[in-house]
Order: sequence, then structure tokens, then C-alpha cells
Amino acid sequence: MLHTVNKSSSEKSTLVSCLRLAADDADILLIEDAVYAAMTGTQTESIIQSALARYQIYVLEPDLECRGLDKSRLISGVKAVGYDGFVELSVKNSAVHSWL
Amino acid sequence: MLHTVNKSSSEKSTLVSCLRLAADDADILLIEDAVYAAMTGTQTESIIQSALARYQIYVLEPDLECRGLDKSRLISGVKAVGYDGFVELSVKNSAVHSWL
Amino acid sequence: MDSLKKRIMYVNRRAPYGTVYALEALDVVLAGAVFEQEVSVVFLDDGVYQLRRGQNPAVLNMKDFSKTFGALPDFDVMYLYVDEESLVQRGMTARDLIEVPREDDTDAVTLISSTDLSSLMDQQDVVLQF
Amino acid sequence: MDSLKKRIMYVNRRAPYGTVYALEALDVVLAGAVFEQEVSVVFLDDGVYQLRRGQNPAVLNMKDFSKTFGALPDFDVMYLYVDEESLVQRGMTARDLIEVPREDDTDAVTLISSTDLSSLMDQQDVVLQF
Amino acid sequence: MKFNILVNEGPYTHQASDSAYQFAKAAVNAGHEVIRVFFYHDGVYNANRLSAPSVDDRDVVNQWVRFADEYEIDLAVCVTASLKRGILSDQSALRYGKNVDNIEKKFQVAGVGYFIEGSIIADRTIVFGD
Amino acid sequence: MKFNILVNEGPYTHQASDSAYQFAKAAVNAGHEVIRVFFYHDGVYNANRLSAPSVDDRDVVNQWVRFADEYEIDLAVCVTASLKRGILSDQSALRYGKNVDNIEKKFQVAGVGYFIEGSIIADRTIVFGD
Repeated sequence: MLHTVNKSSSEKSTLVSCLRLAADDADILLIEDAVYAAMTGTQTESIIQSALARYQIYVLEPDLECRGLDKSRLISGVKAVGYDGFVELSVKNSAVHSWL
Repeated sequence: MLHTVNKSSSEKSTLVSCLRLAADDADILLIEDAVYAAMTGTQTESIIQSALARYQIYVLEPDLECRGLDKSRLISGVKAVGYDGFVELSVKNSAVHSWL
Repeated sequence: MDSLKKRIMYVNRRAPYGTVYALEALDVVLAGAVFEQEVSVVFLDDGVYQLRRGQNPAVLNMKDFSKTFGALPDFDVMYLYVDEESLVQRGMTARDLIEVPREDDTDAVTLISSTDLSSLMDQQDVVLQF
Repeated sequence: MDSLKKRIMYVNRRAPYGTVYALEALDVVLAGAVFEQEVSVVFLDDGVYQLRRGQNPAVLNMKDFSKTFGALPDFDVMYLYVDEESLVQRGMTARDLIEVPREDDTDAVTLISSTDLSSLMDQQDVVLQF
Repeated sequence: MKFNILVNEGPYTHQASDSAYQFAKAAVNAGHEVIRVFFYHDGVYNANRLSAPSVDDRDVVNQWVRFADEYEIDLAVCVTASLKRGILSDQSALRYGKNVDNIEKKFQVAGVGYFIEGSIIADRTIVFGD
Repeated sequence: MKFNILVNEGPYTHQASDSAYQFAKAAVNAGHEVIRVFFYHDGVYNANRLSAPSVDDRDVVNQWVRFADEYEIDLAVCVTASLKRGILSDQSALRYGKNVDNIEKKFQVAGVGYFIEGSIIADRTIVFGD
């Protein structure tokens, strides 16, 4: 399953909730204000670090670029994808669960 | 100053942020979905417990009643007020800061 | 199980009244029932507050939709899964929740462990949050 | 200080683009400038992201309002206070922020400690979050 | 005491408009004056006179109108926020080439500076939002 | 592959509608079919044809209309959600005694069951919200 999260992990608990219930080997895609969580040095970095052991984690590149976030500062292991990649992930997985 | 918080402390970080910056002896009023934080037994109970040492904490009673929350289970020290009390707190304090 | 049926899960994660999502999500469950799919309804995180006993939104002139959950078994929704961990985190137990009697008088409100909920979620064809 | 002036503080706590609040809050600051009160603008929590360098919302066909912060000194807003703790929590430093030059070429973007911000906030006549 | 109230969210979706209404009523009942209720962000949707809620629910738009009539309260919506959201006075409709308007006449259209002016005139400003 | 898309928030205030639009475009560009875009909750505001954004901003309503025209996409708004929010077709306007309608004609008005039907027909359902 592909899980998407769209809220900042420093403001809302959505990401934590998603990671608590997403099954092993799920794909997680961070979009909109959730993309900040993919950056190194944030207080919530450890959440993503430990999640990388169980999930493949992606971040939506246009949302990074929009917000002035540099791909070179992504947490190692997080993959940046465009909207075409978002569509591919939706096709590859049998369902998409948007956490709101 | 009167600070109001309207979001659930288990979903959003607003309450924590408010308590980090409200000056000593401020009044804090929990309204709308923030009223759950005033109940005993929740995971965030300690946030309110320690805040009671610095602030007077109030909770809006109609929002409690609306949600089926019983005043007898309020954290000890939290005072329930009606909208008339909300107005009085706004008058008593020199300004109102709504945390959104 | 009819293999043509889709497994649709509604995940309720928001408290009632502060926003309208809970109420309007329930409208979707009711409207969707006509398609006779394999439906489950889940209450997770602050969503468990939707099932809390004794709600009285009339005090704020708002609509009490908590009573509508009682109609779900008539719409072939036989399980209202409540994430047990979410309940515990909120200092609540099953006794704090409304009952939703099925035709045979058993309660459709069912506690579920996070592990079981995680598996159930993973088997869905469609998962909807609002 | 003119005692008839009110001390008005705008507190920006939201990230830009995910919601419109940041953009529309800036509109209020600009529109309010005509009243010549004692105004301060604060960036707190995810609000510090509003001042991040290198924003490019054109990639999503959205409006880049981060450039508008540069106009604030012309509207007599001489301090854009950035809560230092919020920056640190986000792995950022002053170097990650845009500069807002005043007429004398000094930077209006000013880091502030939580303690100082707390005092400043407490002295306000009006505090606005959006 | 003079109160100035800001409503940042539309009807039904968030409790903000209901809370603001309850507060304004309580203020008036306690002998205070509500000098202005300003609607900003999605709050402008509170002025949409085409709203047709179901008969078993409150009518948020009408609630404000009746309240304003009874106590001669000044209701105002922000012109910029309302234009992009399609809440139009007859003048705006004409100006932007739309063939109809949809704003409830009891609400005046004003710049957001009108709200800031309210916060200067009033003793207290209270914000209700998301 | 067939995609069914749900938009839960109005234009400008949340990024949801923009994100859904970008996703839908990318899906079509990759050779997939978007069978339906359904607008629920505040999402119904995306169908407000009175929207008049400033010239330096995107026109979210018009973006959807042009997209639907070009790729023959089915746009639908929920009737219940739109009535209470005052987004009316000519038929609804007549029925509820309002003298005008404000819905962009490219959007059809349907029950929310129409969205669930879409999720049964489509291979994938994607939700964009707050």
C-alpha cells in the first residue's frame, strides 16, 4: 500500500499515526507540508530514520522545491520523486491511503 | 494575557507551543477540540499538570458537554467556565491571544 | 466472500464538532452502503471520541450525529472497529463508548489491537480518510 | 513612544503553501500599516519556514509571496522576529533565511530567544494569529 | 467594553464561526458592545446568502444576520479574501464580469484594514479560527 | 489504469485542490484515465464560478474546467455538502428559493454515492484534503 502524509510532523501527529499502522514494506510518500520531515537536522529526524528500516520513504520534489528545500539535505535513504513518480507509486501499489 | 487553544493536544502541537511562550500567571482557556486535554487519564495529562504550576487553566463547559465529557473527570485545578466566563476572562485580562 | 466486491475501509481520525469531517464521513458510509461492498469502519486517534457516550451538541445548537452510528448495522456495517491503543491513550475504556446493537443484540462496536488493525488495513482495496 | 499607539503583534506559526494563512496574514500586516501603530511580526514554530531562502512556488503555479517580506521596512515594520528555538528545532540557522534590508542596509530579520519573545508577547495590546 | 471579533473559517466545516457567535452573544448579554465582526480567510463564506442547510441543522449565515439585526452589529467581509473565493457583492459582480452576486446584504465588503482599525478602536480583539 | 480522485478542501486555502490537479495531470500524461474528480466537504467551493482571483495568481476553478474540457474528465460536486455551503446549481437554486445559482456548469451535482461508485469502478482512488 502507498501511504501519503501531507502535514508537517512538528505541527500534527499524522506522520506518527501513519507509521504506527502502515504494514511492513509499505511505501510512504511525503507531500505538501509533510516534506519538511524529510530534511536532516529537524527535531523529528529520528522518526524518519527509524521508519526507513521498515518502509521505503519518498518525498515529492515539486513540494520541496516550492518551499526552498534542497535535495542535498534530504535524510539519506529518502527518495525524491516528481508527480510522475507519485503516479507510478500509485500504480505499483494496490491501494493508496491518504492520511489527513 | 488570556490565551485560548482550540485544537486537540493529541493531534496538534498548539497547546505545547502556547505553554512554551505564555508568560507566568497567564490565563489559559481550552475551547473546542482542546477541551479533551483537560480530562484525566489522557496521554497528554502531564502537560496540563505541570502547566497548572504556572498558569490558571480554564475549560469551556459547553464544549465539554457537547462532546460528552464529564466535569467530574476534569484534571484537578482546571476550572470549567461558560461563555459568560469566557467573556469575563477577556475583560479581566488586557489582551486575548488565540493560538490557531 | 464475493470476489467482485471491493474491500472499503473508512478511517475516522478526527474528533467530532470541532470540525465537520466526522459528520460528513458518516454520510459517505451511509450513502455508500447501497453498493453492497465489503465495508469496515474504523475509529482511530481522536476519531474514538466520535463514539463517546453522552454527547449533547444541542447545548451549542449543533447536530447530534452520534445517534446515527446506531443505524450502521441496518446498512450492513457489522463492525465499528475501535483502535484499543487510541482509547488507552485517551484514558477511555469500552464503557465510555456508545453501543451499536446489531439485530441479534450483540454490539457492533469492537475493540481491535493495532496489530490486527494494521493487517486489516493492508488488505483493503480502498481506504478513505476525510 | 506615543502612548496612544497600540502594540500589535502578528504571530506566524504556519508553514507557507500547504495553506494560505501565511500569505493572507502578510496581507493584513501590509494593510494594517496605514494605521501607524507599534507593530511587530513574529515567526514561530513552522512559521519560520515562511522566511526560508530559495522558495520557488512557480514550480506548482503558486504565488511567491516570500519576496513581499522585503517590503515590510517600507511599511515601518523594522523587526521580523524569528524564534531561535523554532529554527534550531528545524535544523536551520539564520543563513537559511532571506534577508530583509532596512534603509540603512541592516537586516530586519532578527533572532529572538523564547524568553525575550515571551516578554515581548506579554506586553502587547493585540496579538493576532491566523 | 468594546469587542472586535475576527472569524477565519467558513460555516459548518470548522467550529470557529459557531464559537464566535456564542462568544458575541455572551458579550452582548453581559452588557458589552460588539463593535465589529470581521470575516477573513474562509470566514468570508459565512456571508454566502445561497447557503441552504438542512432543516435539522442550524443556519449559520442566518444566525449572524439575525444577531446583527437585533443588536445593530457591524458585519464585514474582506474584499480580497472574498473575491478569490467567489463571495461577491453586486458591485464586485459587475466589476469582475460575473452576472450574479451572492453576498448577504447585511455584510459590508471592506479591506482587511477595517479589521485592524477595529482592533485599535476596541478594548479587546478575539480571533476564532482553525 | 483508471483513477478516481477526491478533493476535500476549497481552492487557495489548502493546497489539496492544487495537489489533486497536479496529480490528475500527471496521471493523464502517463497515459492513465482519470474517470472522475469528486469534490466533497469544502471541496465543493472549487465549483464556485463567481471566484475572481487576482491576475497574478492561478485560477483554480478555471484550471479544473480547462482540464476537464481537454481530457473529457467528469467533475462532480456533492449535493448535500454544496447545499449547506451555498454552491447551487440552477435546479437547486429554484428548489431552495434562491434567486441565483453560482455553480460552474462543467461540474455536475451528484450524491456522494457517486464518488463511492467511482472508487468501485476505478483501479485506484486518491484523496486530497487538509
